[in-house]
Amino acid sequence: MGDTRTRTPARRARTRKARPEPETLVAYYRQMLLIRRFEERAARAYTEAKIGGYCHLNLGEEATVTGLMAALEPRDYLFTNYREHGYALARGIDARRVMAELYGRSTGVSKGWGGSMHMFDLEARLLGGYGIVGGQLPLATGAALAVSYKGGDEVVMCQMGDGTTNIGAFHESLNMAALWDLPIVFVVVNNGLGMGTTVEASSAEPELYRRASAYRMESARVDGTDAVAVREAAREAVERARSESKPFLLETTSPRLRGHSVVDPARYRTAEDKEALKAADPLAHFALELEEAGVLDAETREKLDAEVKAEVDDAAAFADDSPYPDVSTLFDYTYATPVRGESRRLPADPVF
Amino acid sequence: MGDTRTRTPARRARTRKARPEPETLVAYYRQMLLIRRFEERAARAYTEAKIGGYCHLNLGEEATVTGLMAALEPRDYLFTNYREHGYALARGIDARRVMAELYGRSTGVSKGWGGSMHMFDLEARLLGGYGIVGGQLPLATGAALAVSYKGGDEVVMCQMGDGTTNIGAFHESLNMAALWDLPIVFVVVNNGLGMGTTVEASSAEPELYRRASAYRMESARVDGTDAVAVREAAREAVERARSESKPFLLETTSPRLRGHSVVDPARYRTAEDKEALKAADPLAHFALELEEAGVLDAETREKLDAEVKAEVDDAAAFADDSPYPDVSTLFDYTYATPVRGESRRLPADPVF
Amino acid sequence: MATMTYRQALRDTLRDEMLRDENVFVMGEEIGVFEGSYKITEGLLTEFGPRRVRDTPIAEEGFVGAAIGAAMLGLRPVVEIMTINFSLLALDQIVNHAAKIYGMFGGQCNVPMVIRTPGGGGQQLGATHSQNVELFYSFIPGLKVLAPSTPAEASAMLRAAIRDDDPVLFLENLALYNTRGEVPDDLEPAEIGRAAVTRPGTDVTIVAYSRMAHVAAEAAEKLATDGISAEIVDLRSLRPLDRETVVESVRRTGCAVVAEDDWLTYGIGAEIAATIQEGAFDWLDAPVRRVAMAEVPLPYSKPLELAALPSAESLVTAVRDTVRATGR
Amino acid sequence: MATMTYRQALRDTLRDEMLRDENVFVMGEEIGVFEGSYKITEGLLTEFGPRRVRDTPIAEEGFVGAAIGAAMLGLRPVVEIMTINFSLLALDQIVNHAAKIYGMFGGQCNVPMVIRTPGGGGQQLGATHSQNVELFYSFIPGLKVLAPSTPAEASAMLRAAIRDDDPVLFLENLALYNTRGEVPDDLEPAEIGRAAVTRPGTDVTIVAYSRMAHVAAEAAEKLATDGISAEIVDLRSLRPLDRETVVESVRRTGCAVVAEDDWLTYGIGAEIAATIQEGAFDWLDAPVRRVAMAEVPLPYSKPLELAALPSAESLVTAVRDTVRATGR
Ligand SMILES: Cc1ncc(C[n+]2csc(CCOP(=O)(O)OP(=O)(O)O)c2C)c(N)n1
Ligand SMILES: Cc1ncc(C[n+]2csc(CCOP(=O)(O)OP(=O)(O)O)c2C)c(N)n1
Ligand SMILES: [Mg+2]
Ligand SMILES: [Mg+2]
Repeated sequence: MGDTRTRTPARRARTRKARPEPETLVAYYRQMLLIRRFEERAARAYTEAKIGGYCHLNLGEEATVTGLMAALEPRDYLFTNYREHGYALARGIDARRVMAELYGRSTGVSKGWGGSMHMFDLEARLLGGYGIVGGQLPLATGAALAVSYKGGDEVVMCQMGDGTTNIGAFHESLNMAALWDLPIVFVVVNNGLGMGTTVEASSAEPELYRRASAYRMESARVDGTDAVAVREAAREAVERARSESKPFLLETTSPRLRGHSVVDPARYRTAEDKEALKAADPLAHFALELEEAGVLDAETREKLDAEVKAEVDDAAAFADDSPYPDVSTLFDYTYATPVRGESRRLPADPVF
Repeated sequence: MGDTRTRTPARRARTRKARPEPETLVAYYRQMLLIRRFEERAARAYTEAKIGGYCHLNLGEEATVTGLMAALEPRDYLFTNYREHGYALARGIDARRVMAELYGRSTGVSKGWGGSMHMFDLEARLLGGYGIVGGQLPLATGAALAVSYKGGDEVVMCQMGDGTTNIGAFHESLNMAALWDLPIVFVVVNNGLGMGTTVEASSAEPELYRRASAYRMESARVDGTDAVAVREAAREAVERARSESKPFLLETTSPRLRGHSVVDPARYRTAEDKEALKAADPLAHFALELEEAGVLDAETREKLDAEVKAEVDDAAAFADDSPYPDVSTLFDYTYATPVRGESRRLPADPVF
Repeated sequence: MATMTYRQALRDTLRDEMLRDENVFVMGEEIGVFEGSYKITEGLLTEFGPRRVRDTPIAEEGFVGAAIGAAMLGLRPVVEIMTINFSLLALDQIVNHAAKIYGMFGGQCNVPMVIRTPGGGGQQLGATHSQNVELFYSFIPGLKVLAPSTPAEASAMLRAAIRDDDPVLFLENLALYNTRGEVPDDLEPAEIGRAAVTRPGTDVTIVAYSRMAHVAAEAAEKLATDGISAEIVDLRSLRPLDRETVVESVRRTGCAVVAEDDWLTYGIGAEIAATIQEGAFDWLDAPVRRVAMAEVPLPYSKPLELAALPSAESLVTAVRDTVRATGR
Repeated sequence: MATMTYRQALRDTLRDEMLRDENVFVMGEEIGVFEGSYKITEGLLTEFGPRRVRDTPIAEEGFVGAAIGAAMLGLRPVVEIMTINFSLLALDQIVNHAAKIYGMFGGQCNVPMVIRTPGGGGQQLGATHSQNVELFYSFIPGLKVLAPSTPAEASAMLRAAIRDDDPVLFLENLALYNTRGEVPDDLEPAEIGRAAVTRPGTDVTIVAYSRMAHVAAEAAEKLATDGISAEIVDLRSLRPLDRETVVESVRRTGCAVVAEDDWLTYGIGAEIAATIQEGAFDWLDAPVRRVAMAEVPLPYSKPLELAALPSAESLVTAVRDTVRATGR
């Protein structure tokens, strides 16, 4: 398995040495904090019935999201699953538009049509959150095929969860990407669980990054609670994809701090499990680390807290004040080229 | 990749030493010959329009079929794809019933309902030829699950082609089999081609047996033109599945002597390709080998030729003389438990 | 006789059948440790252990196919697909394998299995998670498709499905899980393929199934206050389809409206309307109308979702129009 | 104007469109080196090279999904699925992705792609390889489904499909590939969503599409010798469905028979019958009949297969019965 590498502790130490500027670290911290507060706010809004449907949060994955997004150029494309609020924020989409989408408003990033699981923004090149497990993989592979077809130098990043590595689309997509030398980085965000099923109970090879070997694809695993380590690993994969047009499989490991979605009380977790999770909080760790390194003092931290809180409050207020899509728009997005005979009938309407 | 082994030449030499009794070798030769002549006869019958639909032959795979079937106990289960005439014969099903199926007669192994691609026999525990590429893999995995559920000691063998390793069902099935420790041997009959697409053009890891590593499954590759080597490799995998309830992925390599199916002239093959194929004929090789080893003399060979020819002629005559299923049986096999309201309507019949 | 939810009726029946027959087992995503996405299998892992309550990887095609293979060897798997939307990933195994094996091999091997799965929009789950695609299974010879609307029916029909020797798609509905009803203690398995007149009436027939049977009941109440007496036929089985019960009702009432939760064009209601016009042609006083979902990918936003889904109000409107059109 | 086969019309049109627009490319199993299982892509690899004629692994879900992704970035992939039976493996990508992306994301990204695939029984391919499941796609808002029956239509409609900005399922048929017809030289892209009266008549309307349009023509000839004048409506587009043309025809003739190659219950014909009874209720003199495949997994054996499939004879019988039932 010469093709596959792991990030050993030694390697990680090296990454540490190449630590970025203080401002960058603080910016990462701020982004992680924004994701954290945004998600907490979303959870609250859900219990207030401002948000409906399923709502999956990035709590615990803030470092991963921040590190991955730091590795992308603005021109690169991103495909994610339904757990994508943080990615939307980190990709630079205004928190207002992200929150408004959760509230189902016309000012939302998908105009209220998508909701929590389906954020899309052409400008940010976020090409969609997708709710069908694995559904985004063939799409992302095809986007990379289009880049390669056109001779562009964009890279496609395709995010997924650990449980997603067991579905057929994973296999078919990685095979095509490797076979056709496509500029794509597959990222498995391993939070240890599908919904309540562990990686060990669902993947016969639980070291998920090793599955790349079935396609002669390079791969690596990185600590997903370390934003800088994630950024470094992802950057390497992305730049290699860009310069050599070769796919890569990157696995990040991080805890899922809450249930699978907002409504899951995670009863399958023991009290100890839950206790351990608190200790594993990557945001708290990062704060401490930055404090110890003298990069972040209490004052700045409070300032950031206040800023982020205001940003999230503002987003929620914006969402709340925004209009719902007008019912008259119901038939606007079935077809891009409308055609004769197209049905624009409400339930009580006759066919003729 | 410590889990995965190859049959190196050294290994093969060792197998040679454990060569079976002369009678066994002659029996293998006879079986390979039967498959060869049967398939040639089927091809002829196809051009005579006695056989319809698609018709895929085992020409070139006779040693593989014979070796694999020699490794199974009568109580073991076999799932195959649509290229299964030889398996049916080697599993002990009367050539008459196999040919009658091709002719679409009620005396056929599937009563004429299945045709070339869909042979099934409960007694021989041939649990079906399947026409959807990869479709048999989940089924075979489930059969192995049933064996394990019941605590039985049968093994399931699941045959497939090289191109089949790229479809999602391959991934999902191997993962479940390994995760649940099921007694199943997956066999990839690598004839180098899907229809006209090479293994290299369709599989990013063209050493197909290596794909087992994505499931921590053991695997091996064996020369599919050597019946005894195939038998030895398969037996090891089967007995391990039986005693330890662990799955295995076995790859066999052999040439496809003709087109993908009877109607494919294989224009994508060069003249040299075709010349090389003649030289690679495993049946001719085996005959020569046995002759050189003093196991098979010209007289026996002629006798076997005559026997087999008679058997195949008899099968064709039997098929030809057999009745077609009666049209009145058309609705007999839609449901095992017939129910009220079931539709037994011919095309011209009104609903009421 | 006990009053319980649709969810509880399903759970109790699964448990009963597992106790009754060692060959019955359940499998699917998150049905064990997680106790089911909608908690239908709550407590079963604890009671029966992992051999008979099998959590699967996220691999719909694989685990549905594995259930088919296990059924070929005589087991009676009850598979849960988390929602019917995800069943599309297993469609090949269901349509090309489960439904074909008995016929394709000349009746040598049957496939006694059940696929339980909920449909249903109205939960703001968006375009890919709100579909009603029971049509895909109802269309296929070799499958049976059941769609109970009450706890008692759910229990009797699940029992029948598990004991049946053919593959059965058992349609549940997200909006029904918490509905309550009486379930007799010694419930016999239902006869598969029988619709029921669940409310007698004289002026118009409303044909419905699953969640829409409740919407129809609500509409019928409202119509009664207007002096319109609606008869409700609950299909209960989409395949086989009990055409006789539908047609007999329409022969009595003279007109009909189909209430369905899927899209109108080519939806389940198309067959019902086609059946009625063929079987009750001389009795029909007005065209058969269909009340169905607006033909769009269902949006997330609540007002749009509400506008797109059929409701008691839209059904009442269509029924009134239909009765008016008879000229009676 | 040239006379050519349906196959040739498709091939020439693909070639033309590839020459016209650099963003058009073809992909699928065995379409390059093997030149297509049914040789529709013959010669294209040699002319355009592997970038624009891409052989894929056997991975329907994967390569169809990849085409969708490529279309999202503005390419115009034309995907071949070897037969419609195998499309079931890609159904999730087609229904949950291609058909949803435009709506689910609020109209931000369209999916300009074509999926070409043949249906058709009658080739003794057995239960899993002989299905007509265009219903699955016709049911889905967001998709367009075309089903041309002649070389000229095939050409004009494929051209339109490739230039259209939405995902199009383009239904071909094994039995049509060798049929011949005239194809005008400068054929304009067809207007999507228009049915055609392909034979005028006065006594009865036969509604058909794809292969059955030919069966209908054959039946109409026979009926003419009996003095029955049948009008044929060739649907050509299953979604959007041109209800007006169908209904107008029936309003003229007073009765109708649907000729379809799929199974009857819940089949395409159900919608046609439902549409007719709703749109031409006062004009109908007899129930709309449907001639369709017997509802079984199609057996391999020739006599059984022949009995199960609709033919000109069965259509003639049903039409005669229908005309008789009008009492005219
Ligand atoms: C095809 C499909 N099957 C099942 C589901 C239901 N489901 C939603 S999320 C999920 C678990 C996914 O786990 P993982 O890939 O690890 O991602 P995570 O949620 O942990 O980020 C499941 C089973 C689905 N959405 N799609
Ligand atoms: C799902 C599916 N896709 C495509 C086909 C058409 N098809 C039949 S055989 C075949 C090639 C299979 O190649 P391989 O697995 O190597 O088996 P071989 O025929 O060489 O024995 C293809 C593409 C099919 N039957 N099923
Ligand atoms: Mg996870
Ligand atoms: Mg092959």
